[in-house]
Amino acid sequence: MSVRVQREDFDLGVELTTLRSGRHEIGALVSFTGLVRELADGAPISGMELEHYPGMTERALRQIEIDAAARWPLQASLIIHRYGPLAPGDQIMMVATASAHRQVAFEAAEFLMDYLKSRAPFWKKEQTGSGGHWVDARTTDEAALQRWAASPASKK
Amino acid sequence: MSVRVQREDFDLGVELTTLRSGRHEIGALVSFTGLVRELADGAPISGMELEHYPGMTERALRQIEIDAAARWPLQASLIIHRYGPLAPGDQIMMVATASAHRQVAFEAAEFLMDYLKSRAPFWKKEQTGSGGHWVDARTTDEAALQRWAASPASKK
Amino acid sequence: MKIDIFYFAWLRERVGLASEQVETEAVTAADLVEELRARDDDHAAAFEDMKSIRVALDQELCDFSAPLKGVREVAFFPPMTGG
Amino acid sequence: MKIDIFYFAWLRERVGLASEQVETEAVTAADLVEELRARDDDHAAAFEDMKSIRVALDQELCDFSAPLKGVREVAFFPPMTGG
Repeated sequence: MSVRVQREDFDLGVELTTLRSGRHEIGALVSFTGLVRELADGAPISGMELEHYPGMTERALRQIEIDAAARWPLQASLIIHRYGPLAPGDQIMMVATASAHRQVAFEAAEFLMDYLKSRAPFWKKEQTGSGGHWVDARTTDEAALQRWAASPASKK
Repeated sequence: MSVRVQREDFDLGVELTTLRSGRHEIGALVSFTGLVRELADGAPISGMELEHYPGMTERALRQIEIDAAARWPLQASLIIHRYGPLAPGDQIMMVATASAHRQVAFEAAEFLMDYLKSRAPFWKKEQTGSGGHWVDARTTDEAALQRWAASPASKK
Repeated sequence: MKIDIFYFAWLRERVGLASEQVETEAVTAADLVEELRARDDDHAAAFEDMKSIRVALDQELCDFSAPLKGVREVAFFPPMTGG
Repeated sequence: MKIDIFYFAWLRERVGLASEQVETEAVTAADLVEELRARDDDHAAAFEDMKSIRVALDQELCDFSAPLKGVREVAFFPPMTGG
Protein backbone atom coordinates (compact mmCIF):
# COMPACT_ATOMS: atom_id res chain seq x y z
CA MET A 1 0.00 0.00 0.00
CA SER A 2 1.32 3.41 -0.82
CA VAL A 3 0.23 6.99 -1.44
CA ARG A 4 2.08 9.73 -3.29
CA VAL A 5 1.10 13.37 -3.72
CA GLN A 6 3.40 15.10 -6.15
CA ARG A 7 3.77 17.92 -8.64
CA GLU A 8 5.68 15.89 -11.24
CA ASP A 9 4.18 13.42 -13.70
CA PHE A 10 4.31 9.63 -13.18
CA ASP A 11 4.98 6.70 -15.49
CA LEU A 12 1.85 4.53 -15.42
CA GLY A 13 3.58 1.51 -16.93
CA VAL A 14 6.50 1.63 -14.51
CA GLU A 15 4.17 2.04 -11.53
CA LEU A 16 2.05 -0.97 -12.55
CA THR A 17 5.09 -3.12 -13.23
CA THR A 18 6.64 -2.21 -9.87
CA LEU A 19 3.39 -2.86 -8.03
CA ARG A 20 3.15 -6.49 -9.18
CA SER A 21 6.85 -7.21 -9.42
CA GLY A 22 7.72 -10.56 -7.81
CA ARG A 23 4.19 -10.89 -6.38
CA HIS A 24 3.04 -14.14 -7.99
CA GLU A 25 -0.05 -14.44 -5.82
CA ILE A 26 -1.58 -11.58 -7.81
CA GLY A 27 -4.04 -12.72 -10.48
CA ALA A 28 -5.76 -9.42 -11.26
CA LEU A 29 -4.39 -5.90 -11.59
CA VAL A 30 -6.76 -2.96 -12.16
CA SER A 31 -5.69 0.60 -12.82
CA PHE A 32 -7.56 3.85 -13.19
CA THR A 33 -5.92 6.94 -14.65
CA GLY A 34 -7.56 10.38 -14.57
CA LEU A 35 -6.64 12.71 -17.43
CA VAL A 36 -7.21 16.42 -18.13
CA ARG A 37 -9.94 16.72 -20.78
CA GLU A 38 -9.70 19.41 -23.41
CA LEU A 39 -13.35 20.37 -22.88
CA ALA A 40 -15.13 21.61 -19.75
CA ASP A 41 -18.91 21.64 -20.23
CA GLY A 42 -18.32 22.05 -23.93
CA ALA A 43 -15.83 24.94 -23.66
CA PRO A 44 -12.19 24.31 -24.58
CA ILE A 45 -9.80 24.60 -21.66
CA SER A 46 -6.22 25.76 -22.02
CA GLY A 47 -5.10 24.35 -18.70
CA MET A 48 -5.97 23.47 -15.13
CA GLU A 49 -4.57 24.27 -11.71
CA LEU A 50 -4.92 21.62 -9.02
CA GLU A 51 -4.85 22.94 -5.47
CA HIS A 52 -4.64 20.68 -2.43
CA TYR A 53 -4.29 20.76 1.36
CA PRO A 54 -0.79 19.49 2.13
CA GLY A 55 -0.82 17.20 5.14
CA MET A 56 -4.55 16.48 5.08
CA THR A 57 -4.30 15.15 1.51
CA GLU A 58 -1.82 12.43 2.43
CA ARG A 59 -3.80 11.55 5.59
CA ALA A 60 -7.07 11.31 3.68
CA LEU A 61 -5.61 9.17 0.90
CA ARG A 62 -3.89 6.83 3.36
CA GLN A 63 -7.17 6.42 5.26
CA ILE A 64 -9.04 5.59 2.04
CA GLU A 65 -6.42 2.96 1.23
CA ILE A 66 -6.68 1.48 4.74
CA ASP A 67 -10.47 1.33 4.42
CA ALA A 68 -10.18 -0.48 1.08
CA ALA A 69 -7.68 -2.99 2.50
CA ALA A 70 -10.08 -3.68 5.38
CA ARG A 71 -12.94 -4.46 3.01
CA TRP A 72 -11.17 -6.51 0.34
CA PRO A 73 -8.27 -8.99 0.30
CA LEU A 74 -5.83 -6.82 -1.63
CA GLN A 75 -2.26 -7.84 -2.30
CA ALA A 76 -1.20 -4.33 -3.26
CA SER A 77 -2.59 -0.88 -3.92
CA LEU A 78 -1.29 2.48 -5.00
CA ILE A 79 -2.63 6.02 -5.17
CA ILE A 80 -0.75 8.82 -6.92
CA HIS A 81 -2.28 12.29 -7.23
CA ARG A 82 -0.64 15.33 -8.76
CA TYR A 83 -1.11 19.02 -7.93
CA GLY A 84 -0.08 22.26 -9.62
CA PRO A 85 -0.52 23.31 -13.24
CA LEU A 86 -1.71 20.73 -15.78
CA ALA A 87 -2.46 20.82 -19.51
CA PRO A 88 -5.09 18.93 -21.58
CA GLY A 89 -4.02 15.32 -22.00
CA ASP A 90 -1.92 15.35 -18.82
CA GLN A 91 -2.23 12.62 -16.25
CA ILE A 92 -3.93 13.92 -13.06
CA MET A 93 -3.85 10.84 -10.89
CA MET A 94 -3.93 7.05 -10.81
CA VAL A 95 -5.05 4.27 -8.53
CA ALA A 96 -4.12 0.62 -8.86
CA THR A 97 -5.33 -2.46 -7.02
CA ALA A 98 -4.02 -6.02 -7.11
CA SER A 99 -5.81 -9.11 -5.88
CA ALA A 100 -6.15 -12.82 -6.57
CA HIS A 101 -9.46 -12.30 -8.40
CA ARG A 102 -10.83 -9.71 -10.76
CA GLN A 103 -14.02 -8.71 -8.96
CA VAL A 104 -12.09 -7.76 -5.84
CA ALA A 105 -9.59 -5.69 -7.82
CA PHE A 106 -12.35 -3.90 -9.76
CA GLU A 107 -14.49 -3.16 -6.71
CA ALA A 108 -11.57 -1.91 -4.64
CA ALA A 109 -10.40 0.38 -7.45
CA GLU A 110 -13.88 1.88 -7.79
CA PHE A 111 -14.09 2.30 -4.03
CA LEU A 112 -10.75 4.14 -3.97
CA MET A 113 -11.93 6.43 -6.77
CA ASP A 114 -15.34 7.13 -5.24
CA TYR A 115 -13.86 8.11 -1.89
CA LEU A 116 -10.94 9.97 -3.37
CA LYS A 117 -13.33 12.14 -5.43
CA SER A 118 -15.37 13.26 -2.44
CA ARG A 119 -13.00 12.93 0.52
CA ALA A 120 -9.50 13.89 -0.61
CA PRO A 121 -8.88 17.67 -0.42
CA PHE A 122 -8.18 18.57 -4.04
CA TRP A 123 -9.77 21.38 -6.01
CA LYS A 124 -9.59 21.93 -9.75
CA LYS A 125 -9.57 25.35 -11.42
CA GLU A 126 -10.00 25.24 -15.19
CA GLN A 127 -8.72 27.96 -17.49
CA THR A 128 -11.06 28.71 -20.40
CA GLY A 129 -11.43 31.64 -22.78
CA SER A 130 -13.63 33.37 -20.20
CA GLY A 131 -11.08 33.06 -17.39
CA GLY A 132 -10.53 30.66 -14.51
CA HIS A 133 -13.41 28.59 -13.11
CA TRP A 134 -13.42 26.38 -10.03
CA VAL A 135 -14.90 23.04 -10.98
CA ASP A 136 -18.17 22.26 -9.19
CA ALA A 137 -18.44 19.00 -7.31
CA ARG A 138 -20.88 16.67 -9.06
CA THR A 139 -23.80 15.47 -6.96
CA THR A 140 -23.32 12.09 -8.63
CA ASP A 141 -19.91 11.85 -6.96
CA GLU A 142 -21.38 12.20 -3.48
CA ALA A 143 -24.14 9.77 -4.46
CA ALA A 144 -21.53 7.24 -5.60
CA LEU A 145 -20.46 6.77 -1.98
CA GLN A 146 -23.88 5.44 -1.03
CA ARG A 147 -23.37 2.07 -2.64
CA TRP A 148 -20.40 1.33 -0.40
CA ALA A 149 -22.36 2.26 2.71
CA ALA A 150 -25.22 -0.01 1.69
CA SER A 151 -23.38 -3.17 0.74
CA PRO A 152 -21.17 -5.23 3.02
CA ALA A 153 -17.68 -6.17 1.88
CA SER A 154 -17.62 -8.79 -0.87
CA LYS A 155 -14.68 -10.89 0.24
CA LYS A 156 -14.00 -13.28 -2.57
CA MET B 1 -11.09 -0.38 -30.84
CA SER B 2 -8.70 -3.20 -31.37
CA VAL B 3 -8.16 -6.86 -30.55
CA ARG B 4 -4.91 -8.81 -30.55
CA VAL B 5 -4.38 -12.52 -29.95
CA GLN B 6 -0.72 -13.32 -29.67
CA ARG B 7 1.87 -15.69 -28.25
CA GLU B 8 4.34 -12.96 -27.22
CA ASP B 9 4.15 -10.77 -24.14
CA PHE B 10 2.87 -7.15 -24.27
CA ASP B 11 4.04 -3.95 -22.63
CA LEU B 12 1.12 -2.70 -20.52
CA GLY B 13 2.54 0.80 -20.13
CA VAL B 14 3.19 1.23 -23.84
CA GLU B 15 -0.29 -0.08 -24.72
CA LEU B 16 -2.01 2.35 -22.34
CA THR B 17 0.09 5.28 -23.50
CA THR B 18 -0.65 4.50 -27.14
CA LEU B 19 -4.36 4.08 -26.47
CA ARG B 20 -4.79 7.59 -25.08
CA SER B 21 -2.12 9.31 -27.15
CA GLY B 22 -3.39 12.60 -28.61
CA ARG B 23 -6.95 11.84 -27.47
CA HIS B 24 -7.66 14.80 -25.18
CA GLU B 25 -11.34 14.06 -24.90
CA ILE B 26 -10.47 11.09 -22.67
CA GLY B 27 -10.88 11.79 -18.96
CA ALA B 28 -10.79 8.23 -17.61
CA LEU B 29 -8.65 5.26 -18.56
CA VAL B 30 -9.23 1.86 -16.93
CA SER B 31 -7.07 -1.20 -17.42
CA PHE B 32 -7.34 -4.79 -16.27
CA THR B 33 -4.40 -7.17 -16.47
CA GLY B 34 -4.73 -10.90 -15.84
CA LEU B 35 -1.64 -12.62 -14.42
CA VAL B 36 -0.62 -16.26 -13.88
CA ARG B 37 -0.87 -17.01 -10.15
CA GLU B 38 1.69 -19.27 -8.53
CA LEU B 39 -1.06 -21.22 -6.75
CA ALA B 40 -3.99 -23.19 -8.16
CA ASP B 41 -6.46 -24.20 -5.41
CA GLY B 42 -3.58 -24.05 -2.95
CA ALA B 43 -1.17 -26.19 -5.01
CA PRO B 44 1.89 -24.52 -6.50
CA ILE B 45 1.89 -24.44 -10.30
CA SER B 46 5.04 -24.56 -12.39
CA GLY B 47 3.40 -23.23 -15.51
CA MET B 48 0.30 -22.97 -17.64
CA GLU B 49 -0.64 -23.69 -21.25
CA LEU B 50 -3.26 -21.51 -22.86
CA GLU B 51 -5.09 -23.11 -25.77
CA HIS B 52 -7.45 -21.17 -28.02
CA TYR B 53 -9.54 -21.53 -31.18
CA PRO B 54 -7.80 -19.47 -33.87
CA GLY B 55 -10.32 -17.56 -35.92
CA MET B 56 -13.20 -17.87 -33.48
CA THR B 57 -11.13 -16.18 -30.76
CA GLU B 58 -10.63 -13.00 -32.76
CA ARG B 59 -14.29 -13.00 -33.88
CA ALA B 60 -15.56 -13.44 -30.32
CA LEU B 61 -13.31 -10.72 -28.89
CA ARG B 62 -14.23 -8.28 -31.65
CA GLN B 63 -17.92 -8.94 -31.02
CA ILE B 64 -17.50 -8.33 -27.27
CA GLU B 65 -15.77 -5.03 -28.03
CA ILE B 66 -18.56 -4.04 -30.45
CA ASP B 67 -21.17 -4.88 -27.80
CA ALA B 68 -19.36 -2.72 -25.24
CA ALA B 69 -19.09 0.21 -27.66
CA ALA B 70 -22.84 -0.05 -28.33
CA ARG B 71 -23.65 0.17 -24.61
CA TRP B 72 -21.22 2.86 -23.46
CA PRO B 73 -19.76 6.01 -25.02
CA LEU B 74 -16.17 4.78 -25.27
CA GLN B 75 -13.41 6.78 -26.88
CA ALA B 76 -11.10 3.80 -27.14
CA SER B 77 -10.77 0.17 -26.11
CA LEU B 78 -8.25 -2.59 -26.41
CA ILE B 79 -8.18 -6.33 -25.78
CA ILE B 80 -4.94 -8.33 -25.87
CA HIS B 81 -4.95 -12.04 -25.00
CA ARG B 82 -1.98 -14.37 -25.12
CA TYR B 83 -1.87 -18.10 -25.84
CA GLY B 84 0.81 -20.77 -25.49
CA PRO B 85 3.06 -21.54 -22.52
CA LEU B 86 3.08 -19.14 -19.55
CA ALA B 87 4.91 -19.07 -16.21
CA PRO B 88 3.77 -17.76 -12.78
CA GLY B 89 3.84 -13.96 -12.78
CA ASP B 90 3.40 -13.75 -16.56
CA GLN B 91 0.82 -11.47 -18.08
CA ILE B 92 -2.06 -13.48 -19.61
CA MET B 93 -4.18 -10.71 -21.05
CA MET B 94 -5.32 -7.13 -20.71
CA VAL B 95 -8.31 -4.97 -21.49
CA ALA B 96 -8.40 -1.19 -21.46
CA THR B 97 -11.27 1.26 -21.83
CA ALA B 98 -11.20 5.03 -22.24
CA SER B 99 -14.10 7.40 -21.77
CA ALA B 100 -14.92 10.93 -20.66
CA HIS B 101 -16.04 9.72 -17.22
CA ARG B 102 -14.88 7.11 -14.78
CA GLN B 103 -18.07 5.12 -14.28
CA VAL B 104 -18.37 4.42 -17.99
CA ALA B 105 -14.75 3.29 -18.22
CA PHE B 106 -15.06 1.03 -15.18
CA GLU B 107 -18.35 -0.54 -16.26
CA ALA B 108 -17.17 -1.17 -19.81
CA ALA B 109 -13.93 -2.78 -18.60
CA GLU B 110 -15.87 -5.11 -16.29
CA PHE B 111 -18.27 -5.93 -19.11
CA LEU B 112 -15.37 -6.82 -21.43
CA MET B 113 -13.86 -9.04 -18.75
CA ASP B 114 -17.12 -10.77 -17.84
CA TYR B 115 -17.88 -11.65 -21.47
CA LEU B 116 -14.32 -12.52 -22.33
CA LYS B 117 -14.20 -15.02 -19.44
CA SER B 118 -17.27 -16.93 -20.59
CA ARG B 119 -17.48 -16.27 -24.33
CA ALA B 120 -13.95 -16.15 -25.75
CA PRO B 121 -12.60 -19.62 -26.65
CA PHE B 122 -9.58 -19.94 -24.36
CA TRP B 123 -8.76 -22.88 -22.12
CA LYS B 124 -6.13 -23.00 -19.39
CA LYS B 125 -4.17 -26.09 -18.43
CA GLU B 126 -2.14 -25.73 -15.26
CA GLN B 127 0.97 -27.78 -14.52
CA THR B 128 1.28 -28.84 -10.88
CA GLY B 129 3.29 -31.51 -9.07
CA SER B 130 0.53 -34.01 -9.88
CA GLY B 131 0.53 -33.30 -13.62
CA GLY B 132 -1.52 -31.12 -15.94
CA HIS B 133 -5.05 -30.06 -15.04
CA TRP B 134 -7.58 -28.26 -17.21
CA VAL B 135 -8.95 -25.35 -15.22
CA ASP B 136 -12.68 -25.64 -14.46
CA ALA B 137 -14.93 -22.76 -15.44
CA ARG B 138 -16.23 -21.03 -12.34
CA THR B 139 -20.01 -20.86 -12.01
CA THR B 140 -19.51 -17.32 -10.70
CA ASP B 141 -18.14 -16.36 -14.11
CA GLU B 142 -21.30 -17.43 -15.90
CA ALA B 143 -23.37 -15.73 -13.17
CA ALA B 144 -21.41 -12.49 -13.69
CA LEU B 145 -23.03 -12.13 -17.12
CA GLN B 146 -26.48 -11.85 -15.57
CA ARG B 147 -25.98 -8.31 -14.32
CA TRP B 148 -25.44 -7.04 -17.86
CA ALA B 149 -28.57 -8.76 -19.11
CA ALA B 150 -30.62 -7.25 -16.28
CA SER B 151 -29.49 -3.63 -16.38
CA PRO B 152 -29.84 -1.29 -19.34
CA ALA B 153 -26.83 0.65 -20.55
CA SER B 154 -25.76 3.48 -18.23
CA LYS B 155 -24.87 6.16 -20.70
CA LYS B 156 -23.24 8.93 -18.72
CA MET C 1 -22.27 -33.15 -46.46
CA LYS C 2 -18.63 -32.76 -45.41
CA ILE C 3 -17.97 -31.02 -42.08
CA ASP C 4 -14.68 -30.13 -40.42
CA ILE C 5 -14.78 -30.92 -36.72
CA PHE C 6 -12.44 -29.34 -34.18
CA TYR C 7 -11.84 -30.43 -30.59
CA PHE C 8 -10.27 -28.31 -27.86
CA ALA C 9 -8.81 -28.76 -24.37
CA TRP C 10 -9.73 -32.06 -22.67
CA LEU C 11 -12.14 -32.95 -25.48
CA ARG C 12 -9.21 -32.91 -27.88
CA GLU C 13 -7.20 -35.07 -25.49
CA ARG C 14 -10.01 -37.61 -24.98
CA VAL C 15 -10.89 -37.91 -28.65
CA GLY C 16 -7.18 -38.05 -29.48
CA LEU C 17 -7.61 -35.69 -32.42
CA ALA C 18 -7.45 -31.92 -32.85
CA SER C 19 -9.68 -32.13 -35.90
CA GLU C 20 -11.27 -34.54 -38.34
CA GLN C 21 -13.45 -34.31 -41.42
CA VAL C 22 -16.69 -36.28 -41.41
CA GLU C 23 -19.35 -37.05 -43.99
CA THR C 24 -22.69 -36.70 -42.24
CA GLU C 25 -26.39 -36.18 -42.78
CA ALA C 26 -26.96 -35.09 -39.18
CA VAL C 27 -29.66 -32.43 -38.92
CA THR C 28 -28.58 -30.82 -35.66
CA ALA C 29 -25.39 -30.54 -33.58
CA ALA C 30 -26.92 -33.03 -31.14
CA ASP C 31 -27.45 -35.52 -33.98
CA LEU C 32 -23.81 -35.10 -34.96
CA VAL C 33 -22.74 -35.85 -31.38
CA GLU C 34 -24.73 -39.12 -31.51
CA GLU C 35 -22.95 -40.12 -34.73
CA LEU C 36 -19.53 -39.26 -33.28
CA ARG C 37 -20.23 -41.19 -30.07
CA ALA C 38 -20.89 -44.31 -32.12
CA ARG C 39 -17.47 -44.07 -33.83
CA ASP C 40 -15.29 -45.55 -31.09
CA ASP C 41 -14.63 -45.64 -27.36
CA ASP C 42 -12.56 -42.46 -27.38
CA HIS C 43 -15.35 -40.45 -28.95
CA ALA C 44 -17.89 -42.05 -26.62
CA ALA C 45 -15.75 -41.14 -23.57
CA ALA C 46 -15.21 -37.59 -24.80
CA PHE C 47 -18.93 -36.95 -25.18
CA GLU C 48 -19.94 -38.64 -21.94
CA ASP C 49 -20.81 -35.53 -19.92
CA MET C 50 -22.71 -33.20 -22.23
CA LYS C 51 -23.29 -30.64 -19.46
CA SER C 52 -19.58 -29.82 -19.72
CA ILE C 53 -19.50 -29.45 -23.50
CA ARG C 54 -20.16 -26.41 -25.66
CA VAL C 55 -20.54 -26.29 -29.44
CA ALA C 56 -19.70 -23.64 -32.01
CA LEU C 57 -21.04 -23.73 -35.56
CA ASP C 58 -18.87 -21.81 -38.01
CA GLN C 59 -17.18 -20.18 -35.03
CA GLU C 60 -20.37 -19.02 -33.30
CA LEU C 61 -21.51 -20.48 -29.96
CA CYS C 62 -24.80 -22.34 -30.51
CA ASP C 63 -27.27 -24.64 -28.80
CA PHE C 64 -27.02 -28.33 -29.58
CA SER C 65 -30.45 -28.07 -31.20
CA ALA C 66 -29.08 -25.69 -33.86
CA PRO C 67 -29.36 -26.99 -37.47
CA LEU C 68 -26.18 -28.00 -39.29
CA LYS C 69 -27.46 -27.06 -42.74
CA GLY C 70 -24.82 -25.04 -44.58
CA VAL C 71 -22.36 -25.29 -41.71
CA ARG C 72 -18.75 -26.07 -42.70
CA GLU C 73 -17.02 -26.06 -39.32
CA VAL C 74 -18.15 -27.50 -35.99
CA ALA C 75 -16.14 -27.20 -32.78
CA PHE C 76 -16.64 -28.97 -29.46
CA PHE C 77 -14.99 -27.77 -26.26
CA PRO C 78 -15.44 -27.38 -22.49
CA PRO C 79 -16.64 -24.09 -20.92
CA MET C 80 -14.14 -21.36 -21.59
CA THR C 81 -11.56 -20.31 -19.04
CA GLY C 82 -9.73 -17.35 -20.52
CA GLY C 83 -9.03 -14.02 -18.91
CA MET D 1 -7.09 29.92 22.33
CA LYS D 2 -5.01 30.45 19.16
CA ILE D 3 -6.13 28.64 16.03
CA ASP D 4 -4.54 28.49 12.57
CA ILE D 5 -7.13 28.88 9.86
CA PHE D 6 -6.61 27.76 6.26
CA TYR D 7 -8.72 28.61 3.22
CA PHE D 8 -8.71 26.74 -0.08
CA ALA D 9 -9.97 27.23 -3.64
CA TRP D 10 -12.59 29.99 -4.07
CA LEU D 11 -12.82 30.46 -0.31
CA ARG D 12 -9.16 31.45 -0.28
CA GLU D 13 -9.77 33.82 -3.17
CA ARG D 14 -12.81 35.47 -1.56
CA VAL D 15 -11.23 35.87 1.87
CA GLY D 16 -8.05 37.07 0.19
CA LEU D 17 -5.88 34.96 2.48
CA ALA D 18 -4.48 31.43 2.35
CA SER D 19 -4.25 31.32 6.14
CA GLU D 20 -4.52 33.44 9.26
CA GLN D 21 -4.13 32.93 12.98
CA VAL D 22 -7.04 33.95 15.20
CA GLU D 23 -7.55 34.25 18.95
CA THR D 24 -11.00 32.85 19.67
CA GLU D 25 -13.23 31.40 22.37
CA ALA D 26 -15.61 29.84 19.82
CA VAL D 27 -17.04 26.56 21.06
CA THR D 28 -17.88 24.99 17.67
CA ALA D 29 -16.78 25.37 14.08
CA ALA D 30 -20.11 27.10 13.39
CA ASP D 31 -19.36 29.65 16.16
CA LEU D 32 -15.97 30.31 14.59
CA VAL D 33 -17.63 30.96 11.23
CA GLU D 34 -19.87 33.58 12.89
CA GLU D 35 -16.82 35.32 14.34
CA LEU D 36 -15.00 35.27 11.01
CA ARG D 37 -18.03 36.64 9.15
CA ALA D 38 -18.05 39.66 11.46
CA ARG D 39 -14.42 40.51 10.61
CA ASP D 40 -14.94 42.24 7.26
CA ASP D 41 -16.83 42.15 3.99
CA ASP D 42 -14.46 39.64 2.38
CA HIS D 43 -14.97 37.11 5.15
CA ALA D 44 -18.72 37.77 5.10
CA ALA D 45 -18.82 37.18 1.33
CA ALA D 46 -16.72 34.03 1.57
CA PHE D 47 -19.04 32.44 4.13
CA GLU D 48 -22.27 33.50 2.45
CA ASP D 49 -23.33 30.09 1.11
CA MET D 50 -22.64 27.57 3.87
CA LYS D 51 -24.13 24.69 1.82
CA SER D 52 -21.04 24.92 -0.37
CA ILE D 53 -18.50 24.94 2.45
CA ARG D 54 -16.82 22.06 4.24
CA VAL D 55 -14.70 22.21 7.38
CA ALA D 56 -11.75 20.12 8.58
CA LEU D 57 -10.52 20.21 12.19
CA ASP D 58 -6.91 19.17 12.53
CA GLN D 59 -7.10 17.77 8.99
CA GLU D 60 -10.22 15.64 9.56
CA LEU D 61 -13.53 16.41 7.82
CA CYS D 62 -16.10 17.39 10.50
CA ASP D 63 -19.58 18.76 10.95
CA PHE D 64 -19.90 22.45 11.78
CA SER D 65 -21.32 21.43 15.15
CA ALA D 66 -18.01 19.78 16.11
CA PRO D 67 -16.30 21.28 19.21
CA LEU D 68 -13.09 23.28 18.73
CA LYS D 69 -11.61 22.37 22.11
CA GLY D 70 -7.98 21.32 21.66
CA VAL D 71 -8.06 21.95 17.91
CA ARG D 72 -5.02 23.76 16.50
CA GLU D 73 -5.86 23.88 12.80
CA VAL D 74 -9.16 24.63 11.06
CA ALA D 75 -9.61 24.57 7.30
CA PHE D 76 -12.55 25.82 5.21
CA PHE D 77 -13.04 24.81 1.59
CA PRO D 78 -15.62 23.95 -1.07
CA PRO D 79 -16.62 20.33 -1.86
CA MET D 80 -13.61 18.44 -3.18
CA THR D 81 -13.06 17.88 -6.89
CA GLY D 82 -10.00 15.67 -7.18
CA GLY D 83 -9.63 12.48 -9.17
